[in-house]
Amino acid sequence: MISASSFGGLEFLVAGPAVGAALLPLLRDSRRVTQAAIGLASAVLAVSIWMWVDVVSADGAYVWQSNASWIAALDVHWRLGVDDLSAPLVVLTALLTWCCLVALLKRAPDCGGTSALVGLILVIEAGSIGTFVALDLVLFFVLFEVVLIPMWFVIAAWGDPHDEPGRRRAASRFLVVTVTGSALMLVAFLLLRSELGTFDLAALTERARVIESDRQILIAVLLMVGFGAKIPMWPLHFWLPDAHSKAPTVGSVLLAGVLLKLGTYGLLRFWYDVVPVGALEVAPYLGALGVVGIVYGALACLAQPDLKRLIAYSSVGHMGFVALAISTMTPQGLAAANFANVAHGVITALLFFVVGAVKDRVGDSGFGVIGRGLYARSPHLAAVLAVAAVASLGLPGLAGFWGEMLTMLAAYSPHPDLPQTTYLVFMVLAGLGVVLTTVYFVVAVRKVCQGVPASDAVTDVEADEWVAWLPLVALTVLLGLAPMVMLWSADVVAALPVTP
Amino acid sequence: MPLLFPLVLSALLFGIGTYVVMARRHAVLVLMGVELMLNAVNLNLVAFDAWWHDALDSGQVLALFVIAIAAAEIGLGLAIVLLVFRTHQHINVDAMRELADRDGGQRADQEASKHTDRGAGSSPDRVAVTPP
Amino acid sequence: MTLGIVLLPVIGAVVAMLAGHRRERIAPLAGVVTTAASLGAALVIGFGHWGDAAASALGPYEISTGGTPILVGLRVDQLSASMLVLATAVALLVQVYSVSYLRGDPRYPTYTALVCLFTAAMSLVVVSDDLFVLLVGWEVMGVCSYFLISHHWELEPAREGAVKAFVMTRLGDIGFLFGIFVIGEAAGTYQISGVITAAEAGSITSGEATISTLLLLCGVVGKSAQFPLHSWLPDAMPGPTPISALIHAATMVAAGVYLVARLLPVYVLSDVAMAVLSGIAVITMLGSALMALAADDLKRVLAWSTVSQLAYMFAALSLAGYGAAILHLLSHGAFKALLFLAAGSVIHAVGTQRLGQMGGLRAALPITFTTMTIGFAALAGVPPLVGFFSKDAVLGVAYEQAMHGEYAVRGWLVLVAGLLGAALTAAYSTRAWLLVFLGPRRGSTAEPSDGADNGRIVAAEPHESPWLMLGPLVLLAIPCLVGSWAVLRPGFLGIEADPLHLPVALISLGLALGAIAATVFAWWQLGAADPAVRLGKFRQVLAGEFHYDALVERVILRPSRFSALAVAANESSIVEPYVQGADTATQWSARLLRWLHDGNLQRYVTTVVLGAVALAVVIGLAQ
Amino acid sequence: MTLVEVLFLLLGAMALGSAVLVAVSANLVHCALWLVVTLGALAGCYLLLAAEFVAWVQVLIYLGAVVVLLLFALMLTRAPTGAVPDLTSSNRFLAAFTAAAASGLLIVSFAAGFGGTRIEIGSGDIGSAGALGSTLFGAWVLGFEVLSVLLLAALIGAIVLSRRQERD
Repeated sequence: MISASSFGGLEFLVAGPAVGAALLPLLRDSRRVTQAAIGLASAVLAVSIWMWVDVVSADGAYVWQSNASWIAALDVHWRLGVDDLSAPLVVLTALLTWCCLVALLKRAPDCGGTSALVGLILVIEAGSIGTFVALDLVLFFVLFEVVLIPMWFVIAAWGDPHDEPGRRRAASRFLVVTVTGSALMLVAFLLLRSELGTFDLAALTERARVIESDRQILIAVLLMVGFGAKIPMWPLHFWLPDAHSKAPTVGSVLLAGVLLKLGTYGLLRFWYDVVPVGALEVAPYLGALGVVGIVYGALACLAQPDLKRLIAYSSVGHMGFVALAISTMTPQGLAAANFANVAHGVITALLFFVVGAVKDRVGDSGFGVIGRGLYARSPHLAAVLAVAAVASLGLPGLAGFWGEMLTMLAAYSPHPDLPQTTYLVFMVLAGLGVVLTTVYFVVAVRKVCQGVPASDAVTDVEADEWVAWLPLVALTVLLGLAPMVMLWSADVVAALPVTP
Repeated sequence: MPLLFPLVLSALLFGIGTYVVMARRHAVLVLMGVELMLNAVNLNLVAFDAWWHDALDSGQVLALFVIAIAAAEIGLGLAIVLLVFRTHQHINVDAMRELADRDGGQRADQEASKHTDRGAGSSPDRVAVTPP
Repeated sequence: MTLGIVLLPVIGAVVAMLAGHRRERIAPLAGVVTTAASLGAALVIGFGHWGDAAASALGPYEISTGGTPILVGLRVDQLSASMLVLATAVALLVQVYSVSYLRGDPRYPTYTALVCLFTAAMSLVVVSDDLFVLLVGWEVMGVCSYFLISHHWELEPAREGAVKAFVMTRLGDIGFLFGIFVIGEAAGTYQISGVITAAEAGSITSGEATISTLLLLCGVVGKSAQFPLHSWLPDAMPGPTPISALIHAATMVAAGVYLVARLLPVYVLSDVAMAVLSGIAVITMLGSALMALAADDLKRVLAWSTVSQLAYMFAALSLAGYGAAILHLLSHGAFKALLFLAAGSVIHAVGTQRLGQMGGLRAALPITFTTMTIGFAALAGVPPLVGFFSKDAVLGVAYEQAMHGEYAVRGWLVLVAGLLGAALTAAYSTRAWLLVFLGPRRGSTAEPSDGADNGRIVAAEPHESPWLMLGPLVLLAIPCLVGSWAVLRPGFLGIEADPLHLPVALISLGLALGAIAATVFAWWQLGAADPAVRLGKFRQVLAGEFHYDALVERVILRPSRFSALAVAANESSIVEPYVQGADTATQWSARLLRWLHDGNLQRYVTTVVLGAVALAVVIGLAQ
Repeated sequence: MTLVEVLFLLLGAMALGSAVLVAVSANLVHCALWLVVTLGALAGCYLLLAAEFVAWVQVLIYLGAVVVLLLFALMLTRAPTGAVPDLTSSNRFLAAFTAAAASGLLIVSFAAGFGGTRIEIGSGDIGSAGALGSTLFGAWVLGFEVLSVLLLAALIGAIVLSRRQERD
C-alpha cells in the first residue's frame, strides 16, 4: 500500500484549511471566497476519507504519520498521526465544515463579513483536525486553543442579530470557561512532562506506568475538569445553552459537532493511553457527573420554551452519555464513546441546521414565535426536524441508538476494578434519561410540527439546504443501519493499555 | 585608586537621576534626570574600563555610544516636549493623565473634547507649572 | 428471500415518500405492490416450513463491540414463518383498504410509506436472529406507530395519544434493553438461537433468567399494552382505523407475544417470571374486558378487547402453552383485523365512532354487517368459528395444568379468570354488535365528534363502502369461518395440543351463550338502549377506566413535570446568579486595582523601579 | 591617598552637590546650570580615569550641545525664569525613598563585589583619541554605523514630531 504520508496528506489536512483561511479572503468577492472555500473543504474531505480508508485497512495503526522538529529546545515536535480513534472525528470535522460552507453559499449573514466568517470557519477546521491528529502535548494544546478564538468571533460578531449584548456575553462566557479548562489541562500536561520528560504522546503511552498512582490521580482529575469544561460535563455546562442559542447556525453546528468533541476526544486519548491507573480511581466520579448530566439535561429540556436552547440542553445529556461511556474504562466503553461522539456530531449538527433554518425564517426559536403546525406550513422542513429529533432520541436503526446502547452495555459490565453496583445504578439512571429524552423531543415535535397550523407560511427547504443537510441525514441512517462502519475497530481497541 | 570611588559616585548620581525623573514636574527637568542617569552609567563604564584594561577599550567606546544615544534622545525628547507644549499649553508631567484607565464612555468623551478644543488644555487636574 | 420480505416494503416506503407527492397514483401502487410481493415471499417461505422443516438461517455477520459481539443474522422457523404470513397478509389488506379509505388525503404518501416501514419492521422482528436487530425492528415499529397515530395531528386526541403510545412503549423498551444486556451477558451471545441453546443446556442460572425475563417483560408489557402499561392502546384510537387494524391484529401488539413465545425456553427457567406473567395476564384479561363493557366508542371497545385477548395469549404462555398461544395469536389476528376494518367501514359510513350515535345499520351496510357479525362471533367464542377453538386451546392448557400439571395453582387461576373472561368477552361483543347494527338509528348528528378519526362530514344517509374496502373484509372473514378446520387438524404448525377439551369447552360455551343471552335480554328490556346501563354505578368506574390515567398523572407525570421546572428554575435562578456573580466580582476587583492606573507616568516609573529594587533584594537575600 | 584620588573625591563631591541642587532647585534655569556643573565635574572624573577622549567628548556634546538644547527647550516652552514653588510633585517622598533604595542597593552590591579592588591607571595613551579612534573604527565599526543610522532616525523623528500638522 502506498503510504499516504509521503504525499503530505496529513499536513494538508491541517495546513490546507489554515492557508486557505489566510489567502482566500484576499479574493474580493465574498461569493467567490465561499466557492473557493467549498472547493478546499471538498479536497480536505476527500483526503480525510482516503485517510480513514487507509486507517481501516491497516487495522487502526498509525499509518499516516509525520514528524518535524518545532521548538528543539523544549523537545517540541510537529508530530501528527491518525489512528482509529481520531480518524472518524477528522472525517466528521471535514464533513461538517463542508456542510457549513455550503450552507453559507446562498445564505450569507445579513450583517455581512462573509469572507471573514468563511476564513474563521476554515481556521476552526484546521485547528480541530490538528487537535485530533496531534501527537505532541504542546502541539495539541496550541491547536486546541487555536479553535477557541475564531469561535468567539463567530458567536460575538455573527450571532443573534437581535440581541447584541446577549451574544457578546454568551461568547465571552464560552471563551472564559473553556480557556479556564484548558489552563487546567495545560497544568496536567506540564505535570506529565515533569514526570516523564517528554511531550511525545507515543512515548508517554509507553512509559505511563512509571508514574506513581497519586500523581496519576492528580493528572486524571485535572484532565477531567479541564476537558470537562469543554465537553461540557455537568456542572460546567452553563455556558453551552447560551452559546448555542446566540450563535449563528454555522457556529452552533461547529460548536456541537466539532468543538465539544475536542473535549471527549482529549479525555479518551489521555485517560486511556496515558494515566489509566489514575483514571480508574476517578472514573466513577466522571460517570456520576455524566449521569447527572443526562438526567439534568433531559429535565431542563422538558421545561424549555426555546427550541435552540432545548437542543443545546439535549447536547448536555448526550455528552453525558459519552462521559459515562468513557468512565467505564473498557474497550466497549471506548467504542461506545467514539460512536456516540460521532453520532451526536452528525445528528445535533443536523438539528441545529434545521432549527437554524426555522429561526432564520421566523426570526426566533421560541416555541411561541415559531407557532404550531409546521408539518403543514413547510412539510419538508418539519419532516427533517422530526427525523432528526427521532434520531436524537436514540431510536434503534438510526445513529443515536448504538452509542447510547453500547454506553449502557458498557456500564452494565464496567472495568472489574470499578464498583459494579454503582455502575448498575448509572445504567438505570441513563435509561431513565433515555425515556425523558423521548418525552421532551416528542413534546417539542408536538409543539412545533403538529397542531392547528399558524397562518403564516414558512419557506420550505430549498435546494442549497438539501445539499448541506442530505449528507447528514444519509449518515444518520447509514450509521444506524450499519454500525460496523464505526465499530470495526472495537476489538482492535481492546488491545489498548486499558488494564493497568 | 579604589574602584569603589567611581562606583559609589555613579550609584549616587543614578539615585539622584531617578529621583529627578520620578519627582520633578517639569518635562525638561525629567529629561535632565535622564541625563544624570546616563552619565552615571557612563562613569561606570569608564571606571570598569580603566580597571580592566580592556584591549578593545569597550568601556570607553560604549561610553561614547551612550553619549551619542543621549544626544539623539535629547533631540527627540525635546521634540516631544515641544509637541506636548503645543497641544497642552503646558509640560506638566503629572498633569498628563491620558493613559489613565477609565470607562470607555469617559475616555471617548475625553477624546472628543480633545479633538474639539485642541490646545485648550482640557485636563481637569492641571496644576501650577503653566506659563504666566 | 427472507431479506426480501424486509427490504421490499422499505423500497415501497422510499418510492412512496419520494414520488408519491408528485403523482397521485404512485404511492398506493408502491405500497400495495411491494407489500404484495412481500406477502408472496412470506407465503413461499411459509409453505417451506409448513410441515416441520428445520429453521433456515442467513448470516450471521459479526459486529464487534469491544465485548460480546453482535451477530447479525436472520433465521426463519415455523413460528416466524407463520407470523410473517400473518403480518404481511394483514398489511396487504390494510394497504388495499386504505387506498379507498384515505382517498384524496394529501398525507397519503407519507401514510403508505409509514405502513410499509411498519410492515418491514415487524418482519424484521420476526425473522431476526439477534436481540439487538430485533430491538431495531421493535422500536422502528414504535416510532412508525407514533407517526401513524398522529396522522391527524391537528386533533388534540391524536397528538395526545401518539405521545402517550410512544412514551409508554419506550419506557418499557428501556427495561427490554436492559433485559437484553442481562440475558446476553449470561448466555455469552446476543444471538437468539444461541440464547435458547444456552438456556436449554442449562448454562443460564435461574437468577439470571429471572432478572432478564422480568426486564424483557417490561418491554413486552409496554408493546402489548398489558397492565400496568396498558392505557396507551385505547388512546391510540384517534389514528386512522386501518392503522388500528394493523397495530392490533398482526403487528405491534403481537410482537410482544411473539417475543415471549420465542424466548419461552428462557422463561421456563424462572418460576418468578412465569408467575408474574400469569398475574399480569389475569389482571389485564379481566380488567380490560370490563372496560370494554362500558366504553362508548366502537374502536375503544375493540381496543380493550385486543388488550384482553392478548392477555389470553400471555396466560397460555405463562403456563408454557406455546402452541395454544400461537394459535390464539393467529386466529385473533384474523378476526381482530376483520373487526377493525369493518369498524372502519362503519365509521366511514356514519362519520362517528360513538356507539351512542350508531344503531340500525344492518340494512344500510349489509356486507359490513355480515362480515362484522362473523368477527364478533369469533371474538365471543361461538362454536364453529375459529375464535372458539383457539380460546378453547388456551383454556385447555390451563385445565391441564390445573388438573395434573406442575403449575396447578396458576392453572386454576388462569382457568377461572379465562372462563370469566370468556363470559365478559361474549357480553361486550354482543353489546357492541347490538348497538351498532340493531335497534333504531340514533342521532347521526353529523358533528365531527371528538376523536372521530378524520372528522369528515358524511352524507346524512349511511351507505355501503366501496369494494376496495369490502374486499379485505370478505377475505378476512374466510379464515374466521374455515380456520377451525385447520385448527382441528392435529399437528397444525407442529402444535401437539389436543384439539378440544370437552369439559372446559362445554363450560366456556355455556358461559358465553349465557352472557350473550343476558346481554340481549337487557338490551331488549331497556328498549334497545345500551345494556351497560345495567352495570349501575360501576359503569362510571369502568368508563373512567379505573381512573388509571389520573393515578399516572399524580404519581409520575406531576413529579417529573415538577422536577423539570425545578431544574429550569435552578438554571435560571441558582446557576445563573453564580455565573453572573463571578462576572461581577471580577469587575469589582478590576475596579479596585484600577486606581493604580491613574495615568501618572511618574508614579508608574516609581513603581517599576521600586519593583526592580525589591526583586533584586529578594533574589539577593535568597541566595 | 594619592593626588589623583584626592582630586577624584573633590570632583565627585562637586558633581554630587550640583546634582542634588539639580534635584531640589526651585528655579528651572538654575537647574540647567547646575547640571552643567555636574557634567563638567564628571568630565574631570573621566580625565582622572585616563579616559581623555571621552572627557573631551563629554565637554563638547554634553556641556555644549545637550545643555544648550535643554535651555532652548526651557525657552521655547516659556518656562519662568524665576523660582517656581511647586516644581516637585507630591510623589517626592516615595520617589526619594525609591531613589535611596536603588542607590543603596547598588552601593551595597558594588561594595560586596568590588570591595578592595583598585584601579591601576596604566600608561598614557589608553584613552587618547588615536587609540580610541583605531578601536572604534576597527573592532566597533559595525556598532558605530548602526549608531549613525540611529542618529539619522532620531533626526527624522524629531523633524516629524516638531512639524506643525496642517491637515487638522
